[in-house]
Amino acid sequence: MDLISDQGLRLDGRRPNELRKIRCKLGVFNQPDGSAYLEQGNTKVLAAVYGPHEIRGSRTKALHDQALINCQYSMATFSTGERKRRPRGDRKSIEMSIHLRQALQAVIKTELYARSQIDIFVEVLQADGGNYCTCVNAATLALIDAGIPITEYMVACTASLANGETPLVDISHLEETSGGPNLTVAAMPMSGQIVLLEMSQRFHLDHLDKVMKHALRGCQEIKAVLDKAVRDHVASAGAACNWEFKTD
Amino acid sequence: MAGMLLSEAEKTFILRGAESNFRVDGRKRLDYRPMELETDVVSHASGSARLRLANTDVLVGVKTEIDTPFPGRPNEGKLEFFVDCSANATPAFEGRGGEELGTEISNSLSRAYQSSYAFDLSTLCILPGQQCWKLYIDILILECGGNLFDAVSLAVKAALHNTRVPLVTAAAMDGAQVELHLSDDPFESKRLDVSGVPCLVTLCKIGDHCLVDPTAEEEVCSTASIVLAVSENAFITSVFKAGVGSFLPQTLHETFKEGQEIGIELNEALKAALEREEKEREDNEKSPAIQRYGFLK
Amino acid sequence: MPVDSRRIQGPDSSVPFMLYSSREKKDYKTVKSEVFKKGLRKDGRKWDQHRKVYLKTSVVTQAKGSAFIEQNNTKVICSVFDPREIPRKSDYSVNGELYCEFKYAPFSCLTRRGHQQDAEEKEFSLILRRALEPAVCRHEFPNFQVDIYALVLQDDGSALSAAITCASLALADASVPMYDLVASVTLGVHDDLKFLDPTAEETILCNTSPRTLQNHGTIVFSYSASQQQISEYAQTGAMNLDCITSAIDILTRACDDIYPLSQQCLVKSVAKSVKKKKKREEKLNRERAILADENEPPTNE
Amino acid sequence: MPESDSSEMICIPGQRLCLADKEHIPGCGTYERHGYIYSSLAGIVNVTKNDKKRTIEVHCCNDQSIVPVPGDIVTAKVTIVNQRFLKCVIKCIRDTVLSRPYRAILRKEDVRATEKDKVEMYKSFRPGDIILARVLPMTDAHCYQISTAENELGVAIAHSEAGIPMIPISWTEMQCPKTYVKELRKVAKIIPENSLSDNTKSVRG
Amino acid sequence: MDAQYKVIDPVKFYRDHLAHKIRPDGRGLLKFRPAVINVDSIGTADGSAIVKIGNTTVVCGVKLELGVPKPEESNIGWLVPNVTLPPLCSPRFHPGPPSDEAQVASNMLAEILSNASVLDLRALCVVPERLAWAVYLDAVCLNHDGSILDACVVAAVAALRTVRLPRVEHDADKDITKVFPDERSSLPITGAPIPTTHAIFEDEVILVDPTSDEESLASGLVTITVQNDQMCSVYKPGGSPLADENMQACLSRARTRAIQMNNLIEAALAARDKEETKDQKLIS
Repeated sequence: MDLISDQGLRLDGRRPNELRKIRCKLGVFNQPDGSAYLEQGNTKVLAAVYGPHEIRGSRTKALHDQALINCQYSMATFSTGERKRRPRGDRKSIEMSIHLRQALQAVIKTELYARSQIDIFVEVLQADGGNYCTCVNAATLALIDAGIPITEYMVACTASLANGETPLVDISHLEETSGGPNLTVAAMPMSGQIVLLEMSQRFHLDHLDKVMKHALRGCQEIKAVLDKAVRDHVASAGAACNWEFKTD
Repeated sequence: MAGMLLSEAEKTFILRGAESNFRVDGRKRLDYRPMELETDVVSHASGSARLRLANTDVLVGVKTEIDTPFPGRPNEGKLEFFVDCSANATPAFEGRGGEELGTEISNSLSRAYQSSYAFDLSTLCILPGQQCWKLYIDILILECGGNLFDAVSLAVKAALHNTRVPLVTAAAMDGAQVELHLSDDPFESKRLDVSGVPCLVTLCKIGDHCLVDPTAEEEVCSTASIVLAVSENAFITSVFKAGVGSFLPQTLHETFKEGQEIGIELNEALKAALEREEKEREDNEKSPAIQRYGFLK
Repeated sequence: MPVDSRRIQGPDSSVPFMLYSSREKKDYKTVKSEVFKKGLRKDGRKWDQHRKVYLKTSVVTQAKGSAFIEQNNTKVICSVFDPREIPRKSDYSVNGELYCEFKYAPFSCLTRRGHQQDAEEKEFSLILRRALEPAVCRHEFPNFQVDIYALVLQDDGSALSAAITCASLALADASVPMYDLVASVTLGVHDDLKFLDPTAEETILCNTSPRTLQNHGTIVFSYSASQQQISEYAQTGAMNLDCITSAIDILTRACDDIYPLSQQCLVKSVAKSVKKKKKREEKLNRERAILADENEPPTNE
Repeated sequence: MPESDSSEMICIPGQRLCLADKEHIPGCGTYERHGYIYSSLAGIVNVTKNDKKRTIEVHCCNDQSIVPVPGDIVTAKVTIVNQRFLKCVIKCIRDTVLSRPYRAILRKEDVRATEKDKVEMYKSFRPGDIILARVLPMTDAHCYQISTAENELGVAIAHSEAGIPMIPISWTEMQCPKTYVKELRKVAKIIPENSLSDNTKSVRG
Repeated sequence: MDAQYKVIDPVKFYRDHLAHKIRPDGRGLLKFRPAVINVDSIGTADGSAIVKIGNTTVVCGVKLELGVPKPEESNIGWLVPNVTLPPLCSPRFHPGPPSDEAQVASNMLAEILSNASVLDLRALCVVPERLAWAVYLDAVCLNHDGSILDACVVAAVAALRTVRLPRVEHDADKDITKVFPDERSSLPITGAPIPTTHAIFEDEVILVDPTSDEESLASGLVTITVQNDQMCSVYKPGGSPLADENMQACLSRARTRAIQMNNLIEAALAARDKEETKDQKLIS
């Protein structure tokens, strides 16, 4: 199957360097300290943040100099084409939870909350490729909504290579499964640092640079969208308290 | 709900409120909180609905699968409820923490749907004794603000109403093996009959009075509640008690009467809402963009 | 399905032989007319007649308290153990907890039951707990749980009700403080027919309904007669309000009849153990005297 | 009804015993509801008169299902001893034998009432010893804490290396009657059995 | 004080009793507890027996189902014996997967039944490779007071004796099976293995038919199974060594016991045929 048509368009009609439509909302729930809903195309994710609070369960887990970050990645049983038997607890979900924690730990100022715990729960409602990225982005929004200090945005994006040469950005489920290599990057776009990099399938080293660049540019673009959403959210929340804002 | 802490004064306040028919949030004893309902929100599912009842948020997806019927019931399809309590609702649900509550809800739903009047499983039969539809009704609880049973049952009924089962166009017999051909056309599908499907009504006993649609705080104050499954035409398809308390026979009689009336109203309101939504959709169909809010509202 | 390596396994799949029975399947009408003929049921009872209840306490010597109930062919045994620490619990609970387990023996039903608890058994365990909880003084054992196990040896309908009545007796036998005893009765409803304490066959009839709208189903009802408290009402099937209203009255009356049987059984068992205790004390005193005589010389050495 | 305290009256849970008023006080095995005293156990009614008050109690024939309550004297078997505390399992509460033992902890500072800082756990207890102890108020939800800081509390039965029950020779030492080896223990001053059984009888009435 | 004494120092408690050649339940060292056997008391089972040895109670029920034979042994049916020790029968057991003791007992029961070839499994095959009977035999303990294996095996044998197998027809071409529930015949049962458990206390005293307290205090256990005056299995899981002469004595006791038990089974079956037991309660 060709991932790119003769006209240079992808299966869903996007150009190779075009992101899917991003829509998001902060503060969708009342009970968590922070929550966010994010959809990137047909991938839809809810994230909730609880904390910082006292360590739940065994005290021995507490860290004396920083907060414990606890992540859980879970997928609704109806989120995939084929029904999932268990929403979480399988190997894939556990791996995702760990990756999520690793990425988010890099931006959260954990040293401010020694001996306490921050819970980040993400729930994939609909999966259509780039689940991990959408989860990272949603979790970032939820952390901001919860008012937990972070050094900067943590944004993730995927990229692939079509026909062995054209880099694709923000790949969908169909593109993910149709054989090309997948590169997942979680990065801090402002400082330009890469936090997590995961790659499946091999491709020639010559292409790495190109694909990476596309993925990072994707991160930049996503960051811009998220940033606007956060500003809008804060403005509308602040409007109720008669805050005055300068728009940029 | 676990982890909810109320002081004695708060409890007394709620108790007095129930007594004087003026609850903490200004409602009367038999008033519901406002609800928001939207169907067809998950594209991977054959039918779906999202219901938000004040702080309680439920998402239901129905998926269909072909299965073989139970040997003892060759003419019937299968229905399976699965409730997943997301950790988004409370950290206590992390891992397998919500399993107990989830099983309790799914059991109570399957009990309410057990009678063939509530849901006729024979409509899910494809080839008697060989092939049938299995409906997976997956319920995701995203936020708990009290009155889970009612919210879940309403969302499930809405999702079933929204469900489209693909049409079987042909079946080829190859020895004992059966091959089915399903229609690819998404518009060629079968709707389910949900006229008998019940809604659960929780009547929460606080002091000597019963009230409906309890908030999480009110649930903590209650010692016992009765959950009724009421269908459109006043049939009660299942009843069970929740909580640790007990009832005087007289109280139980009154509770049933109140519950039944409310159940009928609830069914009617749901039906009206679903019809209204469907009509709006049809009207919107002509315009290019169909607006679905989901969680963006 | 995962293989259970801890038990001896049979064939991958096997089916009850009655599925291939050469007997003709009876249609709905003949079944209905057979079950209720001329105002009498198959076993000769009237519709509102309960089966004879036989109760016995302290049948399991290894348990703290136990009871056995027999309603003709429905046989259930229950045992109760000393409070134990609640496993996997970190916070303090003011009230003790009841842990109930309801299980069918593999051979107790028409079709074979699995060794692991299935969904129905789990549901029944929950009903058992809800029926007993209001009757137990749970504040007397904070942070502990009392284990109650019910095993159905043979099910000919109304096994859950039998288990509730039996478990309440076993709790009293185990000297767990209780506000009141609990008696439980099942009612089967089918159209205009009502069956008190239905047999397995009657239960099946009550759980099926032709597509016309009519009352059908079963109600498990438990009641503490001296405190007049309904501790559980669990209904399946579809019924209208009139039917339920009359059912509650019938069931309350039926429980009023069963309750004294539990009481009598308990009084008898107390009287018996008082007598036994006296005898044992006398015997012990005698034995101790003998032992003391014989043990004296070695201690003097 | 229960006035005739000489004859035994059998009662069962939920049975109304008498009015609850200034004269009649619900004791153990009973509860009060709507102005009456009810029985919560199956057993025998027992009335104890004190001044003008009557305490209504119900005693059961077999051992009641009870859990340790602060202040109870318990019999326990030592399982683990270390420098700071010992772990044990409670086998009996007062006279009641438990079919399921409860775990308990005895901390170093609760071993004796005086010179608490000089207590050495290994010189007071060994695994396998049977001790008498008093239940302390609950602090930790997981485990009972007990104390032996009384003369009558401490090691009641201990075996020597040879496996022979030892005889107390002082309040800190026990001796094996066979090998004459002396071992250190926090010995309980045991009241002779005769007077003890008399006591229990008087409690039972 | 007796009960407290027993809990606090059970070994001494037993030593004192055994010194007087009497066990705490009043038995002599080599005395068996009275045994009661009742058959066919569970109507829902295709065959059943209830065995009481002293306080130990085991109910055994048989359920018949139809399945496919093993591919490697296509001409024999299935006998699936399992021992369940539910948490109901003793405070030692907790809910969840079967305890070690239950697993050992299940395996022992299966082994004894197959060693003694109680049931000819070929008779359970209907059509080789296609259809065979699966005989599910479940021994459920209701009251665990020692010598559980003795009771389980006796109950299993008695229950198998009561099973009546219906006639089956199988049309291999059309894959149609027909069962005639009204035409039944007995299972071909040959012989009855009877185990007898002994406990060894402090390396020297031998107790027969131990209670659960005695089992937990014993330094060794030995179970000897005898069938038709022949030894069919010995199970001695470690513990104290047993002198040869003692072993011989145990064997001869097991023989006598087997004859008694066999008579009891026959008597129970005869009593059922006379329908004397109709009004009897399962547990009285």
